[in-house]
Amino acid sequence: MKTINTCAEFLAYALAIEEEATERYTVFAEQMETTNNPEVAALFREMARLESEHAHRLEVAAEGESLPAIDPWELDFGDEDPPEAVDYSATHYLMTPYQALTLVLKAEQRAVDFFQRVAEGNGNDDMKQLAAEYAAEEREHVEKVAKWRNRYPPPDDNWDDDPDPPNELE
Amino acid sequence: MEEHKDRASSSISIALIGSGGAGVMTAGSMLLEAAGRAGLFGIMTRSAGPQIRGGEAAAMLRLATFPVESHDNEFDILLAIDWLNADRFRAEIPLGTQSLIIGETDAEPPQAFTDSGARTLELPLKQIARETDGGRENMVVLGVVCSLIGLPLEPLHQVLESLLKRKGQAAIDSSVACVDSGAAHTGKHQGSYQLSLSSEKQCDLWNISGNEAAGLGAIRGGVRFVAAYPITPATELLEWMAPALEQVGGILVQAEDELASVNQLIGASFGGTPSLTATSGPGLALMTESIGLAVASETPIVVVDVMRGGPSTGIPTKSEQSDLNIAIYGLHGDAPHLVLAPMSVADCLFTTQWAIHLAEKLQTAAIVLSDQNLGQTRAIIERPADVAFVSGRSIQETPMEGYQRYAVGGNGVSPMALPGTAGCQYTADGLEHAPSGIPSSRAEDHRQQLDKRRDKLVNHDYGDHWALIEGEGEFAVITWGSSLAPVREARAMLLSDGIDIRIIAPRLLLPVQPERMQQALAGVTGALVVEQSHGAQFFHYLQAFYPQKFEFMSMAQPGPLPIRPEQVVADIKTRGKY
Amino acid sequence: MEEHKDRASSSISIALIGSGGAGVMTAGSMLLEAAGRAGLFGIMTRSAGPQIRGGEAAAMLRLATFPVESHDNEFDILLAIDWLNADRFRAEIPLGTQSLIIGETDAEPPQAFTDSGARTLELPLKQIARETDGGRENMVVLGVVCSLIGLPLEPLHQVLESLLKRKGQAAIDSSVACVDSGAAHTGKHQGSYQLSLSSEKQCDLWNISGNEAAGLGAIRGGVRFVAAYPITPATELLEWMAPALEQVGGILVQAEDELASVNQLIGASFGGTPSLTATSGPGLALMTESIGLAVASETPIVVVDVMRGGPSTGIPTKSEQSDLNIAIYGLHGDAPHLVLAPMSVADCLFTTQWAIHLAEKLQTAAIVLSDQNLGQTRAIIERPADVAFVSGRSIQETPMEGYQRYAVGGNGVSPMALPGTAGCQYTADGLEHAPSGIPSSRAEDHRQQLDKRRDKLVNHDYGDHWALIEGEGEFAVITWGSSLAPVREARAMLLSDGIDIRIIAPRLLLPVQPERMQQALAGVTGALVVEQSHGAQFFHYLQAFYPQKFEFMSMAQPGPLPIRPEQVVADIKTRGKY
Amino acid sequence: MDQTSTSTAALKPKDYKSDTKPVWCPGCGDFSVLSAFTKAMAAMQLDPERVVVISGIGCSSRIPAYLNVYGFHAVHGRALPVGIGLKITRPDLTVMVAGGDGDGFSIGGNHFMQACRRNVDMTYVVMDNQVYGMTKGQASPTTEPDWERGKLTPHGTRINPFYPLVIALASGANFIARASSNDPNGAARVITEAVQHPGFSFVQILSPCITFRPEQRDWKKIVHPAPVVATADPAVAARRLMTDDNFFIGTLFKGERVPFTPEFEPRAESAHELETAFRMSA
Amino acid sequence: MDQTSTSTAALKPKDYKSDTKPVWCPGCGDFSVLSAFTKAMAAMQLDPERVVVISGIGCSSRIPAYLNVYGFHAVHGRALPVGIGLKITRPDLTVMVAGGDGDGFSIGGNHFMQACRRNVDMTYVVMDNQVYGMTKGQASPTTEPDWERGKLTPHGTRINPFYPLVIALASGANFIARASSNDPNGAARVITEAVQHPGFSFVQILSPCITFRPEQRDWKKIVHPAPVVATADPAVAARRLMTDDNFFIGTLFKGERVPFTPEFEPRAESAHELETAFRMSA
Ligand SMILES: Cc1ncc(C[n+]2csc(CCOP(=O)(O)OP(=O)(O)O)c2C)c(N)n1
Ligand SMILES: Cc1ncc(C[n+]2csc(CCOP(=O)(O)OP(=O)(O)O)c2C)c(N)n1
Ligand code: SF4
Ligand code: SF4
Ligand SMILES: [Mg+2]
Ligand SMILES: [Mg+2]
Repeated sequence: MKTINTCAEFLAYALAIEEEATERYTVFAEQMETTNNPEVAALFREMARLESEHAHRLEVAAEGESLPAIDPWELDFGDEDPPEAVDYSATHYLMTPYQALTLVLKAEQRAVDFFQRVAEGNGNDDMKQLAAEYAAEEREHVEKVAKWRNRYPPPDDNWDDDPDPPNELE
Repeated sequence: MEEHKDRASSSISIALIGSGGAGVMTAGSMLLEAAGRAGLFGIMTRSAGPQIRGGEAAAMLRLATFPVESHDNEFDILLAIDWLNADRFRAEIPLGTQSLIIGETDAEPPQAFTDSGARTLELPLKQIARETDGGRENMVVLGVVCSLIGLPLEPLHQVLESLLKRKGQAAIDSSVACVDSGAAHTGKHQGSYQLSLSSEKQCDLWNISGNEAAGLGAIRGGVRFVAAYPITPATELLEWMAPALEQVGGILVQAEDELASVNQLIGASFGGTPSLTATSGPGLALMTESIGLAVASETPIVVVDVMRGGPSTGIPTKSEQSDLNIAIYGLHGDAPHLVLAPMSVADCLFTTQWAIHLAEKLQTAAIVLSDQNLGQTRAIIERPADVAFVSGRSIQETPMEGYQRYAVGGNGVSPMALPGTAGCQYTADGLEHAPSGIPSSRAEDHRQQLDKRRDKLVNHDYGDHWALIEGEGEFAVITWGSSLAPVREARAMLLSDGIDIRIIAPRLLLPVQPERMQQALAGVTGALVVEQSHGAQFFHYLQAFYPQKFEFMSMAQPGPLPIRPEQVVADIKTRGKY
Repeated sequence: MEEHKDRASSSISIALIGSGGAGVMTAGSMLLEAAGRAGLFGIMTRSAGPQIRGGEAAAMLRLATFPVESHDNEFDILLAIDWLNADRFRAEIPLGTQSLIIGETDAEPPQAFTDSGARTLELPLKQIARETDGGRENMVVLGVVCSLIGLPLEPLHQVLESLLKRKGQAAIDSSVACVDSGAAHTGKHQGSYQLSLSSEKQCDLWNISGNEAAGLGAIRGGVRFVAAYPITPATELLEWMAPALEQVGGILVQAEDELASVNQLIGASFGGTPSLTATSGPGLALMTESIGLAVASETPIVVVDVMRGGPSTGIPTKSEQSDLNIAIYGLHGDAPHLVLAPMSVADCLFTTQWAIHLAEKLQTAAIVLSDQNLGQTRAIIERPADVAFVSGRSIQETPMEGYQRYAVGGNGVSPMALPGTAGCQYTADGLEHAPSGIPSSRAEDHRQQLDKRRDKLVNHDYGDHWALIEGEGEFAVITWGSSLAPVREARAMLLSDGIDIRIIAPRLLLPVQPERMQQALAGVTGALVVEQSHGAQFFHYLQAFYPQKFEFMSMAQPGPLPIRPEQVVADIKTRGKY
Repeated sequence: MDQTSTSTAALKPKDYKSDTKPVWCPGCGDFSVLSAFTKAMAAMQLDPERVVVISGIGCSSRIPAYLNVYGFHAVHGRALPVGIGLKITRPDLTVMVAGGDGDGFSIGGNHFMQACRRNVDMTYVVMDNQVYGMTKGQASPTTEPDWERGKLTPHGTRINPFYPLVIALASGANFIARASSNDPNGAARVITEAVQHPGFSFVQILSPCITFRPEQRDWKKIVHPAPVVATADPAVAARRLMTDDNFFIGTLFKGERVPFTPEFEPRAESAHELETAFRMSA
Repeated sequence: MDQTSTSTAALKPKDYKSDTKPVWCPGCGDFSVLSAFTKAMAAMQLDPERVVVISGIGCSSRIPAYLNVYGFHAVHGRALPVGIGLKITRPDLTVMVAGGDGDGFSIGGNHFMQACRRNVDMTYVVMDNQVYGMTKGQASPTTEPDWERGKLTPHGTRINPFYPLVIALASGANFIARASSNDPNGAARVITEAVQHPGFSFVQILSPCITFRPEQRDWKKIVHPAPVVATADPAVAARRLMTDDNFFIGTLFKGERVPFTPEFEPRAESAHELETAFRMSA
């Protein structure tokens, strides 16, 4: 993982993380809406809302600062996928809330880990301080999501059983 | 009201709606199969949202004590597992005041449906399903429907048994339990749409789609080579044929595109093997140049066009009869060929088989115009009779001095030497040619070969199969293909008002049969032309080739909605001045 | 006999025959050019054996004091440099007793020609040529012809001067000498086919082929992009356009095939550039799928089909009007589009230009049906008038909130936003779509867009250009394209017998113009349909779309021979019961 | 590497998205490709109205309508010629063509080869899932010969697969790369490079069809970065392809082949000039 | 190499010629190719009635009618699929496809590539004159980019030429060779080898168009034999092609790729069997 040294750099990373998460949760919510899975759709909508709030708060925090413009592929998270971003291939139209929240949980945990790593890294102190705050905040998220997930039963074995064939279109 | 009851006792229409994963299609198929086992006739069509998976879907069934080929004017029962985006099916599922809408408890049915004045019924489908281990709502729904229409549960149990075998006994048991439980929940509605089941069972019924029927017809007709490129809604015909051909020693080749597939047919047929492909509008468009080659080189091939909504990519999953023009007139130059159209699911078998026979016999290209409606409708039908039509190509079997592949004279069909026959070597050509096959631009050769290719088709005796003719009235309805079914139902409705109309539906669209048509129209004073196209293609085709003293009237309605019998009745009543 | 003389004084038909290398084509071209410089009108067509080089060839000319568009019933002069395989042209070069056959001394003309009863003349062409250093028989022949028809040698000298410049003065001198010497050898035949040259010269004459005229019309109409694949007999149109387009900043791209070329047009047109391609039957067949895309996506394109003998590869070098069907009906689905047909060499310019204007204005695909006869005939014509038709596409020039590319309403033509226009981004689609362009399979959207695409064409006012209408009789001859010329000559012949017929030749074949046709047919009691096809395609087209109380009669003759005026006269006399 | 600042005026990936919702199956690789497109466009700060994305028919070919740029959803297999006609006549636009392996390598195979040869300055992105998704799972040219679940090829296609990178290189494409939908950021980078490189750029993106080829979910474990940097030498590129396992990710070739850029500047003609050739100087 | 004796019964090259006279220009390379065909057939003592030669449209594509075997003069660009359909259903026949560079590599380019992939046991001979002869001299895919005499490309095509051997190898052809019409005997040998080798064999024959490309008469000075013997290793063949000057003559590749030979033995079906699937067991 590339070292992150300044607050500006860190904020740029954090913003990218939140924006990516917002985008993906939005896409997933839309997916579930179009495939008639409203319960999971609502859940992803909620996540998208939370993440975009984060992003917005970051934007406010970064007001006045000139953040470096980093192309998405220049962001370096070590070997990991971007923290807080659920893999595009992970969704399924029959997925249950439990499964959705499990994905969210993993992503949030990766965010915790990332911020923690930065906080423990060797950047300047202000930045480390900021990172630690974020790590703490994300940790709260993790707990919240974990609780949230407990409200739902785990899926049964044939959760993805669809007796009908896919549609052909063109 | 009474009338409704009467109709209901012999034919019931049921729509099952639900989102992907709910299994309405499977439930529908099982219901159809069970009805068939109980000796009923029926059809099932499908509709779905634009999503590839997970979208809203509808299985639309009509079960009846008599053979049915199209949907009724209204649905009697609409049963939804969920209502998500269900209103997209509004136009496809017309309801009336006698209809019954059934949905999950506390899930309000969309106003689009309730506006019809239909009665509603709420049932705790989810809860009923949950009460059974591994239970599913779609099985509950099946039980509900059976109870409403009075279908005994036993055949359905059998269907579950055979279809769920590979899932294990537990799955069967839970499905059976759900069905039974669903059936037990209809309360006072039980039997309220009772179908009068006849006690003597139809003993030779089939459950088949038009696409499958066409495939079977092809094989019965002698086709042993298919080259094709997948395209909706023809793919299923091909998918059925791939393994089926193997059983008879034939083969299906998936080609790189339609240009390749049609030319592979020409090669195979040149070698002596009856060959066929299936496609839809865009694919047919790509094939026309080479269909012209088949015509000019007198190489038999058959192309089944399972029509969909056009133009261009159009509406691939919906039916329309708008490829009539391209099929009749779409080849460049003067290229006489065969165009045939099946008019029911069962007739897909007959017409395809006949097309192969004719193409082979007359050494030309045949286009079979099926459509999405016929092709993808699954129906319980009486086992189609075996017909004697098999490929019977005129072959030059023995060596022959001065063999001329395109010899003129006689009935225009000249014996074809197959590679391997010594002494008859020739080169087939798409250039105009002398009787030998050698290219020629002489006026006499051109005229002779043009005459030959036309006359062999025109002079053939196609017999009574050329058209279906029914009824005696002075007012005729001329229609074709899948539009025949609603027209026939319309006639039945009119008959009950004491009005008879004459129906003429040509199965053979090219070459035209002026004398036969004249005979069929004898005494007719007015005719309505019913078709599913925007441009009134069939109407203009009739004017072009069968002009009459009276003027044709046109009822042309584009897809995607099917033509309903009552629309035809209304139109006839206005135009026929009844 | 006298009649012949009269006709001869205003129109003379000459055929020059010779093997490859003899230079008859060049001689013919020079003669035509010289005639034009002398203020005459004329046409020249060609015919050749199947060999690529060295085969027998014929240049067939008709020179006249009035504009001519087709060949006469007979040729007055047949002049052969040699007679090798010349009899293959027998059918194309009809002779009469007043005709003169000229050949090399001691070279017997083929019986096929002498059977006509024509007079013969032997001339020592070879020897005359040899007398001049570097002399060639084809130049001698030119002199002979000039002398026979009384064409002054001066314009021919000028032609030689300008055309042989790059070969040097010696070549010019020897050619001039041969010409003069040939002219001196006609003896008593001098002036025996004298054309009455008018003293006032036509001052604005052009020497142009139909293919070139179409190319020029395209550029005048605004075409700046052409993508194409060569095919006989359209290639020359493209070959003319390649450098011509460069002069106006446009470009021609040679594509890998017709599928690519038509789709390149669609791309270029989507970007705002009026685009055209030219092809012939087989190429058109390959294009139909994507022409349908142009229709559905409302992207203007123009396809010129220079028709040749069909079906399949057919007779590529000969003319036929047998692509009418594919042009009118060849697209799958309901795909209303424009079909236009020029009816003379000069009209190739007008009609092509108009087609571009209409395609652009109505945002659709236009097919222009030219043919080998029009395309490859070289003619001396009056300079065609400038017309105001230029591309005038309705463009959404400014950003617009909620822009809908396929908005319905109005005249059906919805402003098109071009890439680069901010705020109007949309996706053009060949799938059926909502007004926004988003795919839709809803019945309302389908109906609306089908209506839109049809109505915008049907409701446009095409004005008087839709057809050429001539004459007053109660008997009509309805014809189209290159068949008009012999029909007009037939009318002239009939007029001299005091018979007038009415000629109706639609330039606009699609959309049909029922009201205008009804008006044109007012008072008509019988009509003969004249066309160059085997299947009577135009006849059936008329029945399909313009049914009349009276029955149409059909005179349909396939290629490769052109229709002769006297055939039309004979037919009219029989059918019109004159 | 970016010149743009993150001023509020800057366009974000989501600004390149349209309001139309994909019909794709959740989990389909194409979602990630869509995201890569928007990221690449944002990285280049392209004016949305000056970008055109053209496609054929297939699941993947639905992509234009999901972008807030100009689009053309053409017929099956013919997107490339549409793109070529557009780019030649509108060199000011950024032209991208996108679609599937069936659309591009089966019915469209010839146009692919000829477009590589013509080397017009445009970018072609193929979302390769080694199957026909839209028509329910038949084998495509890139399908392994022994895949037996294609319903038209129950014993597998038993024919040699099509190697898109090899054909692209052999035919004359000027930029050749492979990306994976598992790494949308990496795919965005490759698309960006491809657009910026002159001439015809070809990008194969491995994009699983989770419905008909669920086993492709495992691709994320199989793909691996290209061992070396892009070469400008076709021979070097060709040698690398000889050991290609079809799963390396990265840019293979950035060539120096001269793009096809004919002059195109339409003028209202001087009719006179063109007419002189026909006029008889009597 | 011949098993047949030269008894009087043996067929001579002329026995494979038909009575139809070629329309070709005297001097055209195709005459020599015609002779090579007859020699090859005689060398193999093929029964004329068991040979089928299929072509598209073009000067070269006129060849079937000049042979005393079965022939099919199909439409432009589609000869290969005709051949494939025939060979799959009539494995007993010797199927050869012949034509020009325009027919085979331009309009027919996709079928060429896909036929190589499919690797059906047949032989494809392209008479390459780097021009469209039949339509009077336009550039073809193999034309040099700077040839300025094509009337549709007055400044040259300015696009990368098509390399038939490279595409054949990349796509999966099992036999690849180049011959020259200047050496009809050599060409006959190559054709013989090609026919005898299993799978899809591709032979490019340099065959000048003396009418539209008179400079090709010089080819006879330029062609030169391949320096080495044919390889069975695609990688070796590919390396050799990297230094190909397009004028080496000889067999490049004789592969061991498995031909596509599906079972085909038509039987009158037992209708019963196929029907069971539909029958309701009431
Ligand atoms: C001329 C024509 N032939 C066939 C089809 C049917 N068709 C639509 S998409 C498709 C294949 C799609 O496969 P691919 O390009 O790989 O896209 P994917 O769905 O896998 O993304 C086919 C055969 C068509 N629309 N048009
Ligand atoms: C669909 C179609 N497009 C175009 C043509 C016109 N055409 C005939 S032959 C030919 C090219 C021939 O070139 P090639 O294959 O190289 O053969 P050659 O004459 O050089 O031997 C073309 C374009 C045609 N016959 N059909
Ligand atoms: S069918 Fe396959 S390719 Fe199509 S959307 Fe679904 S997962 Fe994607
Ligand atoms: S034009 Fe060229 S290719 Fe055709 S026959 Fe003449 S020399 Fe041969
Ligand atoms: Mg795919
Ligand atoms: Mg060639």
